[in-house]
Amino acid sequence: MRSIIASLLLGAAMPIPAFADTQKFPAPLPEETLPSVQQLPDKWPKSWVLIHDLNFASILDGKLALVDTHSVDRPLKGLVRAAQFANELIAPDRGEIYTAETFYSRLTRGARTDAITIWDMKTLQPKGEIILPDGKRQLSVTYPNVFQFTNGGKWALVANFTPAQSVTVVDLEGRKVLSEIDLPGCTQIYPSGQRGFSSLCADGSVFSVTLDDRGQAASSGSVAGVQDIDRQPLFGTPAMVGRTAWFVSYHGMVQGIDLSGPVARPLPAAFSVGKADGGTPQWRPGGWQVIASDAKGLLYVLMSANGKEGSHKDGGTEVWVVDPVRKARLSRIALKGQGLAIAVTREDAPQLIVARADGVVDVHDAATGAFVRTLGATVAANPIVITVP
Amino acid sequence: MRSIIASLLLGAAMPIPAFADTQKFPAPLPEETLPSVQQLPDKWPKSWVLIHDLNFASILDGKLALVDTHSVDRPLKGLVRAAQFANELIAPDRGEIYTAETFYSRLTRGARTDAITIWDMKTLQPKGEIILPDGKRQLSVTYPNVFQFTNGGKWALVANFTPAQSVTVVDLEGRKVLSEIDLPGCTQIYPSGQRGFSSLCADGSVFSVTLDDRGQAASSGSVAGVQDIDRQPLFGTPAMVGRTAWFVSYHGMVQGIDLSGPVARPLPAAFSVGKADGGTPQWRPGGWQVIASDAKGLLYVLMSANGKEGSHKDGGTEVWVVDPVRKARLSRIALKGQGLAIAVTREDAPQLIVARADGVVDVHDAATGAFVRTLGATVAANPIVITVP
Amino acid sequence: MAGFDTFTERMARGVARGTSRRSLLAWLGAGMTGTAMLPALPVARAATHPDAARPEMKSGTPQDPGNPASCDYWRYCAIDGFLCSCCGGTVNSCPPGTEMSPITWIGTCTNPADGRAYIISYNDCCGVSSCGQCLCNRNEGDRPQVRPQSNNDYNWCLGTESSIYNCSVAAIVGTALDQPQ
Amino acid sequence: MAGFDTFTERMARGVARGTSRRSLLAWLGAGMTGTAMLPALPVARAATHPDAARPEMKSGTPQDPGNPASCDYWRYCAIDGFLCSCCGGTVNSCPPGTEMSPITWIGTCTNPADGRAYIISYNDCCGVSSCGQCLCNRNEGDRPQVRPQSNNDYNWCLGTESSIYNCSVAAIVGTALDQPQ
Repeated sequence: MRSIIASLLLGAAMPIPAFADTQKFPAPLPEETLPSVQQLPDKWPKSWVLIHDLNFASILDGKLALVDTHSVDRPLKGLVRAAQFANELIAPDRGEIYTAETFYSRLTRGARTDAITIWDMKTLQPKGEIILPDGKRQLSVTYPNVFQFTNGGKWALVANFTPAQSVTVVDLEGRKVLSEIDLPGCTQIYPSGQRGFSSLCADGSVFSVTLDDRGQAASSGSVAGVQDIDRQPLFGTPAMVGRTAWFVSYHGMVQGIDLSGPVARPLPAAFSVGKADGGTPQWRPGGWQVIASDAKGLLYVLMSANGKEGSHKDGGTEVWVVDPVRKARLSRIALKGQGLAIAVTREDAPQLIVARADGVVDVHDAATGAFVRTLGATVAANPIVITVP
Repeated sequence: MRSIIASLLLGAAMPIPAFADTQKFPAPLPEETLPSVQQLPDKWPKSWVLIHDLNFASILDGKLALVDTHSVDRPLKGLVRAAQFANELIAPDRGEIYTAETFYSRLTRGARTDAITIWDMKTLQPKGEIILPDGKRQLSVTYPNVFQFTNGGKWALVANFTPAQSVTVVDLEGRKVLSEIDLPGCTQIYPSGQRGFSSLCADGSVFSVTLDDRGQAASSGSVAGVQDIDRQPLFGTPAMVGRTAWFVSYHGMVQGIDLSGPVARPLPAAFSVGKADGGTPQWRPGGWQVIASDAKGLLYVLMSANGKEGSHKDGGTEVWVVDPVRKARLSRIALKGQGLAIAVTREDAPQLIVARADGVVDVHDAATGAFVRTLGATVAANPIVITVP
Repeated sequence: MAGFDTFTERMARGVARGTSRRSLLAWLGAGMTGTAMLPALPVARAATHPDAARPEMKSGTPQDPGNPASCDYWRYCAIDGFLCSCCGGTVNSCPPGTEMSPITWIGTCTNPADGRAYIISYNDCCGVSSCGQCLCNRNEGDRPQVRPQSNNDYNWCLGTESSIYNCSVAAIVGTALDQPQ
Repeated sequence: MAGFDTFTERMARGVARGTSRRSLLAWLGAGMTGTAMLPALPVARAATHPDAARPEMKSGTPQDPGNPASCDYWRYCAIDGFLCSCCGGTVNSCPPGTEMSPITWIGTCTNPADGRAYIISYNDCCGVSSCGQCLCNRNEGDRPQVRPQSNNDYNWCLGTESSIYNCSVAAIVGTALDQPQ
């Protein structure tokens, strides 16, 4: 290769600086092998997370950033396409990432194609896709619960919004669409039972469907009065502890819903994340992904001291740790900036990951709340959802 | 409409502030008509320019910003898609903008389509497209001279680079591709003669082709020694004065090439834009679109005081005005920041438009050099080429 | 989906009951705070170009005070996106080259000049990529996606030729009839 | 294009003559300045996130000094794009999910540790959208597009499955044989 290159020698050769020490380094640096593409480990370490970059400035070009939260100098391990209000799922057992995306034949116009793309976790290369019919996939600022697994991870559920609401049932193993379930008045997908899902509805109820082996609706059930959308609305994204979804309201009330059975079962006795002084006017949950769980079942809630009507997406400067069994707040964690999304890793020493409004990602010790490191604003333009595989 | 809306009354009604004056305004503000899309004038004012936003952070989502350089509060009049290292042309007589673009069926992967999109100057809506065969369109940081008119504007020429070099001849009126001309060793397109083009070649020559009425090569000619690419390379983008292309070198030598005939004719006696004190080490042209002309035939050259090998794209802080007939510098214009691209409008009182490295667009009086106004960083993330229609 | 019709119909009826006019109006009285305090807007701050200081844009009438290029403008109390006023459109019209969504979300904002609560329609403009200017997110009256017409997180480019989002307008479509005093 | 063959062949021969080894080596001696001064990098500054301060990344060997996440690193004397070191790759390998371009542009950069001029291959990584991190543009030895192999403005994602640009590496592929003393 060298001789070929030498004949193309067109760059700027610099005079040798006075301080250069050819004696000290008698041999030149070796030639490097090309082409070369970085390899990922067979199994992602437990410190790695996926951070969704909505990329406001070009929403059609959203991305997932694979982030090593232990690394201050090389936190970004690679990017996965997440086009046009995409959503993502990870199946570590199959070594696959799934993105639900929307494309146009001419970038912004022309024929629309909705598809689930299947990516290899080790190479981040696409392995296949499943076309979603009729261009009706729900497009919104990234909510995890519009694309979810069911049936033990063998199927995926995709929310549709035209604004008519429905759910498309997809067989991931068979790589085909099975069915579409109408869902008038109900929103988002919370997998429930062995093969089914629940949704929250505009009348404040929770509605559950079970699916047969062809993906058709087999039975359903509804429980009224799960939330008061006017006075005590629940953030749509819960934290999962086992099969219990823990939702938090705009005012800091925590409501559990047991999703283990065929019909979602609201747990009795919602409780508050607690009060605190110094609010202007009061402390409330605030941000985008405001509640997270750890492996022990504790909940972490992102809190803003500027809580008021309309503050619920403004981000928070503290994380409050709550035990949903004891219904008590255990501690308050002060952040280094205004957090928008939080998650807790499943490491032996779990970390609290905070994606901030200014694009910075910070890492705290989840057990003590101590600030451990910052990754800087180095992985995403608009980090908005953190997925712990 | 009102009664329907009222039944959906879901927003937050605010208590009336103490200072509100219902007496002063006995009638509420009227209902506004929807849907509504802003209209453009039948003919763009001469103060309007197109600014190409390469959009580094999502190159596949490049844009053209239509900018009213007279307006400090509403400079951005609209955006036109310019996908993936696109190029643009404007035909005011036909009321059309042309973008040469590249698309993938899955945003970043899948089937590649290259096409010229035809946009209406009044509505900024697409009117049609011409598919370019074989996915070979040259992709590079925006150079105007890889997409040019010929044959009186009835045809367009598209540079290809695979890295084999060729030019695709397109009939814009007939909306079809006519031919492909091989162009080994030669780069960019400078329309020459009535129906043909010239290119600059790797041996320092200029090569010219005339086309027959089917777009096939009819004749050609070559002139050697137009530039010394090693020691005195010419920026690839010239300023046009009539059919003369004025090129400037990395070191500030100005070379004219007469493109009026079938074979490009280099003009004798290149001359310097001049010297100046205060260079570290010396004043040189610097930026991306570094040379512009006005209607009187004067040239404007963007100059950097930090000129040295490798500085040629770093931008400049002055514009030097040069008369290519007298081969003399007339004046120096101090800029408010580091300019990357310059252009001069064809208004009665022409304006010098400066797109800066920090995204700000400034406006100077071209005749006096006086700073007139800034448009702020309000039209493009990475303004890199300015087109005066 | 034949066997599913019965309970989806039942479901739809239930939802219709739940979102009755009465419950909505009741909610309107529920202790909202004023617009005097500026929203924190972290997302907007993060994404807006640091040099994007703009000269003031005027609405042109004293009864409609403020700067339609500023996130603080009174009509934007529940907006989420790029302000069309900065994108080639106006406060109530889309930029050339885009198409206005016929379906939208609704907010109620108080005009500080006349003290009236106006119903604001936040229509999205569609078919051109993100405008990229004047990103603004305010959420007074915004509710979770479970109540779509009060949620600004949906991409409301629905019923348009393209679902690609460009910017959002804030048009007056009425006054709130039963506004609290 | 039959009738055109003759003069394109002639043309190609002429070009081959013009870019002979002799002329290239002669050019190498033509008064280049040193690397000590930092490039101004306006484009890079404009596009990089303001909060993107990064901890130092080390190459790991004293003979290869500097920070591969910094635009000042010696190998980057003629690079244009996002540094793969910041994108999941390294100074000479592409991030996972991308494909390295087999065709590329070439620069010659002087290693400040051993004083040698190295030939650097700036391969692009392709198939994933703009990395968006560590945008860097330096142009020592960069020549206009008329000399493609010395021009960093081309998208060198050629001969790859996708032409979408992600980031650029700077790999050592040899030393300059006839370097000036």
